[in-house]
Amino acid sequence: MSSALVYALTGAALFVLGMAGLILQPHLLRKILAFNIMGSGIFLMLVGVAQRAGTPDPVPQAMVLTGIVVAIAATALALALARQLLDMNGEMRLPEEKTGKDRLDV
Amino acid sequence: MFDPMPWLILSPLIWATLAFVHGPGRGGRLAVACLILQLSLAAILAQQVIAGGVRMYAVGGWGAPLGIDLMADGLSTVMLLLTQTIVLPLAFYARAYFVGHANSLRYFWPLTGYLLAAMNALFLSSDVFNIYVTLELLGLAAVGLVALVGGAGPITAAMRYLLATLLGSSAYLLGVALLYGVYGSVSLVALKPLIAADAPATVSLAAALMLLGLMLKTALFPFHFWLPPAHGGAPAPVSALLSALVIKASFYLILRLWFDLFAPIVSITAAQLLGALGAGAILWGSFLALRQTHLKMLVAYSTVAQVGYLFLLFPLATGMSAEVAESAWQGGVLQVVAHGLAKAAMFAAAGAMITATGRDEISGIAGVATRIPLTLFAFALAGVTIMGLPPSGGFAAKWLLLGAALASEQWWWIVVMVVGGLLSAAYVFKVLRQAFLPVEETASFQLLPRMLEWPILLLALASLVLGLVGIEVLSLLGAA
Amino acid sequence: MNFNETLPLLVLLSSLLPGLIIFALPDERHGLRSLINMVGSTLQLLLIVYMLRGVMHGEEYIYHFTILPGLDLVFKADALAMLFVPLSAALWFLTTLYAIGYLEGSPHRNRFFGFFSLCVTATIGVAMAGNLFTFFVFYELLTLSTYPLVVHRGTEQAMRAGQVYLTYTLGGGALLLVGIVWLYGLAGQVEFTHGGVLAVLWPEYTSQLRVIFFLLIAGLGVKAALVPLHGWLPLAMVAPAPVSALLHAVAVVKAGVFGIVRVVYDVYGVEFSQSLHLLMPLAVMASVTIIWGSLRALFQDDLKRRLAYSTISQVSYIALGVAIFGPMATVGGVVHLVHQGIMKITLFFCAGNYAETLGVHKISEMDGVGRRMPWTTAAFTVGAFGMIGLPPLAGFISKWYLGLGALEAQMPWVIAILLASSLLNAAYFLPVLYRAWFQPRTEAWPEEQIPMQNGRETAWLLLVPPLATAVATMLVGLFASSTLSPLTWAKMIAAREYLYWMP
Amino acid sequence: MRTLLNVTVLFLASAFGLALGWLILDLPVAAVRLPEQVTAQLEMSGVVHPVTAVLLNFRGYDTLLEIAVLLLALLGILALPRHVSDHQHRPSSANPVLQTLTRVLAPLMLLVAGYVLWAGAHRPGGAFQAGAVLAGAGVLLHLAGLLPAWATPGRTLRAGLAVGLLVFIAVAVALMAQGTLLQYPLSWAGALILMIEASLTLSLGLILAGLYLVLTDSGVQK
Amino acid sequence: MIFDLLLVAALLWSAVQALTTPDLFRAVVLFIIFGLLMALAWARLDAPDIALAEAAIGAGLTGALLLDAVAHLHKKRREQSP
Repeated sequence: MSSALVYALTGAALFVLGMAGLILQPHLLRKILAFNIMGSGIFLMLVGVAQRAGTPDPVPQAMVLTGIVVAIAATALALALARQLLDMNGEMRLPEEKTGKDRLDV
Repeated sequence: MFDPMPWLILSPLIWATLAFVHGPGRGGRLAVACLILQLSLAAILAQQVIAGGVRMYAVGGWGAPLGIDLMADGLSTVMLLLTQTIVLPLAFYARAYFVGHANSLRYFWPLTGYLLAAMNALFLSSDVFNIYVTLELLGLAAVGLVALVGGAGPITAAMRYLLATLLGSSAYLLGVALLYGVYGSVSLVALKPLIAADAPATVSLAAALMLLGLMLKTALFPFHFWLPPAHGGAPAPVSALLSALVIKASFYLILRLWFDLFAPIVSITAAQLLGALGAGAILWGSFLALRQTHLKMLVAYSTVAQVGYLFLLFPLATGMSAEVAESAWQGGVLQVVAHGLAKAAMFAAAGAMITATGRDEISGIAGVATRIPLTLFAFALAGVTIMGLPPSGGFAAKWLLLGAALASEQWWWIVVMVVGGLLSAAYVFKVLRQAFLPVEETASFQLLPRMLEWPILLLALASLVLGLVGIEVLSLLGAA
Repeated sequence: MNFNETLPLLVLLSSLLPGLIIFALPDERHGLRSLINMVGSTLQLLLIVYMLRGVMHGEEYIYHFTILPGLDLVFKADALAMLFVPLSAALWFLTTLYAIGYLEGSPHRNRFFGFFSLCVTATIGVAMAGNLFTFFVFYELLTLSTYPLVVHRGTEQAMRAGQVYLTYTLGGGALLLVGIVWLYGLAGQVEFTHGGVLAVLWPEYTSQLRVIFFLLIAGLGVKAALVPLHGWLPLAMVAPAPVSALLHAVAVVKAGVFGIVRVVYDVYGVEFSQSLHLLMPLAVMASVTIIWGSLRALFQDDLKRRLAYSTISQVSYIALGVAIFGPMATVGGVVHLVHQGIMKITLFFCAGNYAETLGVHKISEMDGVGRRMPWTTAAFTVGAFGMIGLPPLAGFISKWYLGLGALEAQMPWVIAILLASSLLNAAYFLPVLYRAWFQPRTEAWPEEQIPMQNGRETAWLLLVPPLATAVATMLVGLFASSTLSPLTWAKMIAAREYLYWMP
Repeated sequence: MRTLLNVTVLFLASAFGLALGWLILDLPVAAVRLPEQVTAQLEMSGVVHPVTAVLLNFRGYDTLLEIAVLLLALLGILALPRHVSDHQHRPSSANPVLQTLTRVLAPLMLLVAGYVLWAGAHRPGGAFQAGAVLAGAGVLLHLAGLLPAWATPGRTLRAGLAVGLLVFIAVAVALMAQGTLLQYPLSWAGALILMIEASLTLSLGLILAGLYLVLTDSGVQK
Repeated sequence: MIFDLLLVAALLWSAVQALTTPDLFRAVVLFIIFGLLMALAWARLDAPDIALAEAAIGAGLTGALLLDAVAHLHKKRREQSP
């Protein structure tokens, strides 16, 4: 197994972690973190699988560069919305997920 | 020969960016001018496709798989034409609408421009990674538009919408990554001959991921949770754009993938499952629409239900005889077009009624029949399409779908369609009957500008006339 | 496109365009609106007379328009269509006159007359439809355009009636649609043809054809108010009188039963239907409806409700005529299409006159109304006698041929039904007439809105239409054997449907 | 209810992850070999570094749309209904040491950005990285209290935000006059790409810094 | 290879921690660490361009945005609590 494939497997694990976090974590900031981790997982997967033979492939690398920029764009917009919700509702959660499980982080 | 394809993408990009530089609230006039241009471009493209079949355009001159190709076939041209046809009247409508709602105008025009650029680029793209970028452009623009009004409700809706759409595009991107891993290419043209019935299981997984992600973006039951608050809470021109077009973009992509790229590996079981979800959407969405007390929420739930009809296409067209499949395919696409036109008219009309009466509950629109009959008439005409009554476009679509269901002896879809049609009649008339009720003379009522009412009627009439010229749309769709 | 092809379209446009123009008019342009209405309806009558002449001379008026592959809109003026079209056009003309008088001073008249014209357009479309699909298009348009008329008053009762009306008719429409799509799948484009077109599918698809027949009749039976699908009709009489008149005489109910005629004669073919054993159940259903409607009518005190139940009963005569195999019954059924229309509209006009002039809605309030309004009551009497079937009025002709048909088909029980029904007709009409003519008036009228003027009992516009239709009721009976009478026309139709029969 | 959801999602996610991992261990050799094609066409692209060649030439269209995505995100944030603070928001605890440090660092970062941009043509680096460095400088300046947050960008600033995209589009359109969208003539390719990258660097720096500078000042209309 | 495995373990650990640690500030710091580790991983995958971009954008700028959001959150909480 090449080291690229190790990274691809890590990517799969990160994707799963991120997806579970995105769905299950009620706090919006954590959802945003989870989204970024999920994205990183996909990027690792993309490059790792493409380079499984060991040679670098510039095409997926360029795609990942694009993906990183898209991810920060989405993250920034999500944060802006989350901050608005905090200012209006006093909480960074969606109303249906106000379980109040961990009041610590508002 | 002049090629309209790149211009259809560049034009909205340019006017959106210029509108942004120009500042908040600006850009409406430029948008309308460019939209007229885009509509002509789409018409030219349609003529070229009818005359010469599928058109390819190699961006950068490289050609797939190294470069990115644009492709216009019958389906994408129908979608392009539909998009420009809906957006142009909506642009006129929006100009009139935001006169009375100036505080939520802000960057409406640039956001709409990018939204439109994303859709046009999506319809023309034949590269799955490029499509991912257009999906993100589309999603972020749509979320920005939903958030325009501000306030806890719409911002929450926008947030939920953003999370849903990001999850959807992530799943899609993972599918793209797997496809690249298996075949080393992301071009539809290069991938298509490589995918055969004996493709590795990874390809099936990629297909499932991409389709699931897109279903989430299309708000197919049970992934519809994000749609009603987002579409119901946005300003009326935005609701119209989102319900009529944005969800259709991801549905278009599902069609592309299902019938083009993954055709050799899709199974009848999966098709029946999609159909079952569609049936669930029709019944559950209509039921909830019937229970709404707010006008725009009713229309939004109607979208949830109507999306269901689109997915009946899959069990009717997968694994059936060529004739049945073609009829179902044509019916499904006609339903996309008819619902787009009708739902744009319906949301626009709802916005006009709410503007006129100053109330957003259904019970508040009493007396609309006498005060703004033109708008109500447009709403009713659009309702005819939604109910699938003749001679509307919705009826033509239903006719073809029913025919396919009968010919393939899948009677259960017939029951769903008939019951769905009756339920939709129930919720459409729930609004209409209210409009006919007398209202106290004292109720305040705002007169509407003419430019707010006529575009609605135009859209509604288009959805109706579609039923009579359906054959033209089908001939464009079938151009190969 | 030559003139003969455009003619059916022109007929449709002559009522559609006035409707659309009226929608766009401001509500207070009464004069202009009435003018547009009358011009449209006169023009339509002229076009139809021209077409009638043509059809008699063997001209064909067919218009084709393809909207989807294998799906055409077809308008065709064949003999059956040309029985129904003149009836609709003539009664539209009279009803418009009547409605102008009736609605004097009430609000939202634009809306009313706009939808009224749409409703007539739909009826004409139903009449001239050349295939099942076209028929369906206008059948549904009829539903949509009559709904605003039913709920026109905007009262709670009207809204409820509207809801029931929609539930029934849209449900029926859905069944009809499924039946039609199914049939198109089996047989392709089903164009209406004398003698039917489906016999070629025998014997392979026999059971499917039976199910389709059931779907079609169930769908059509809702509008035709066949028991047990009739529940909407008595409620829908909350609509203003001109609407009830048109609804009961030509528009909705007739569209349903006309559809049954088309399905049996021009789609399945009456001989093929008989060989599939489809006619007998239909005959039974029609007979039950005839008796049930008459029985219910007996117990209504509200005059319009009594007339509504009477409609349920009378319309089924047409269905009965269709369901009895044999040319005589066909003549009786088809001719009743016209006769029932003329008679029933007379009765509704008169009921409207009582209500509008004196505020009389109930039969128990009708004592002495004959002295106060002799002309109206005379017209009412002619209509009622016609319904009972007294010779030489219109109703007699229909019942006579139905009876002959029953004998011809060796179904003597039908004679019993006819007799019983006529007795019941008499039982629910004669007391009304007795009260009107012979009971003296002891108290004031409930609400006298139009006082006597120069010996004229009510407004001109309210008086002329019922008198005209009452005279027509007598004329079609008296001159039944003339070449232009509905009876002659019905015989011609029967001759084309039964390939072996000469009148 | 919540627990049930947790368990279900976690179970499904792990099952999916295992399936995914298992499947990618067993992949056939890819039918299309893009790296070879990139190498073969590299000298036609006008740059030497393959990733830059893909990013700005072979798949330059992706990048064009991606810049639009980034600009759109900022636009979406600016379009939110926000209150405009009267006083320009500066961090109050502006540390003099940090300020001095920043005054030295900022020009240096500008220089680094220029180098990274220029280097992109033949080795790792390019507009994105250079833009990120620029943005970093902006954030640092803000943190040092030397740069106010952006309440509402004026027209000049908006023009700066959009210039990268506009130049990119302008080049694309100009190239179309003699053929195809984004088809660089060989002799000009290098220069054109550098021009695009330069304007992109400016815009990317501004946008990325803007994401921070707008957000940090954001609040809701009361 | 051992370095790769260690790096992968660290990546997974920081990701899990960032998602589950109760303290938000800590979570964000862990996320920044995660981003820097990702940059290392990209370098190991012969992708120096991505490594640069990840360090600058993924860890740097995203981190800054998130930290600023957490600061904003704390400020709000202080405003709310008295």
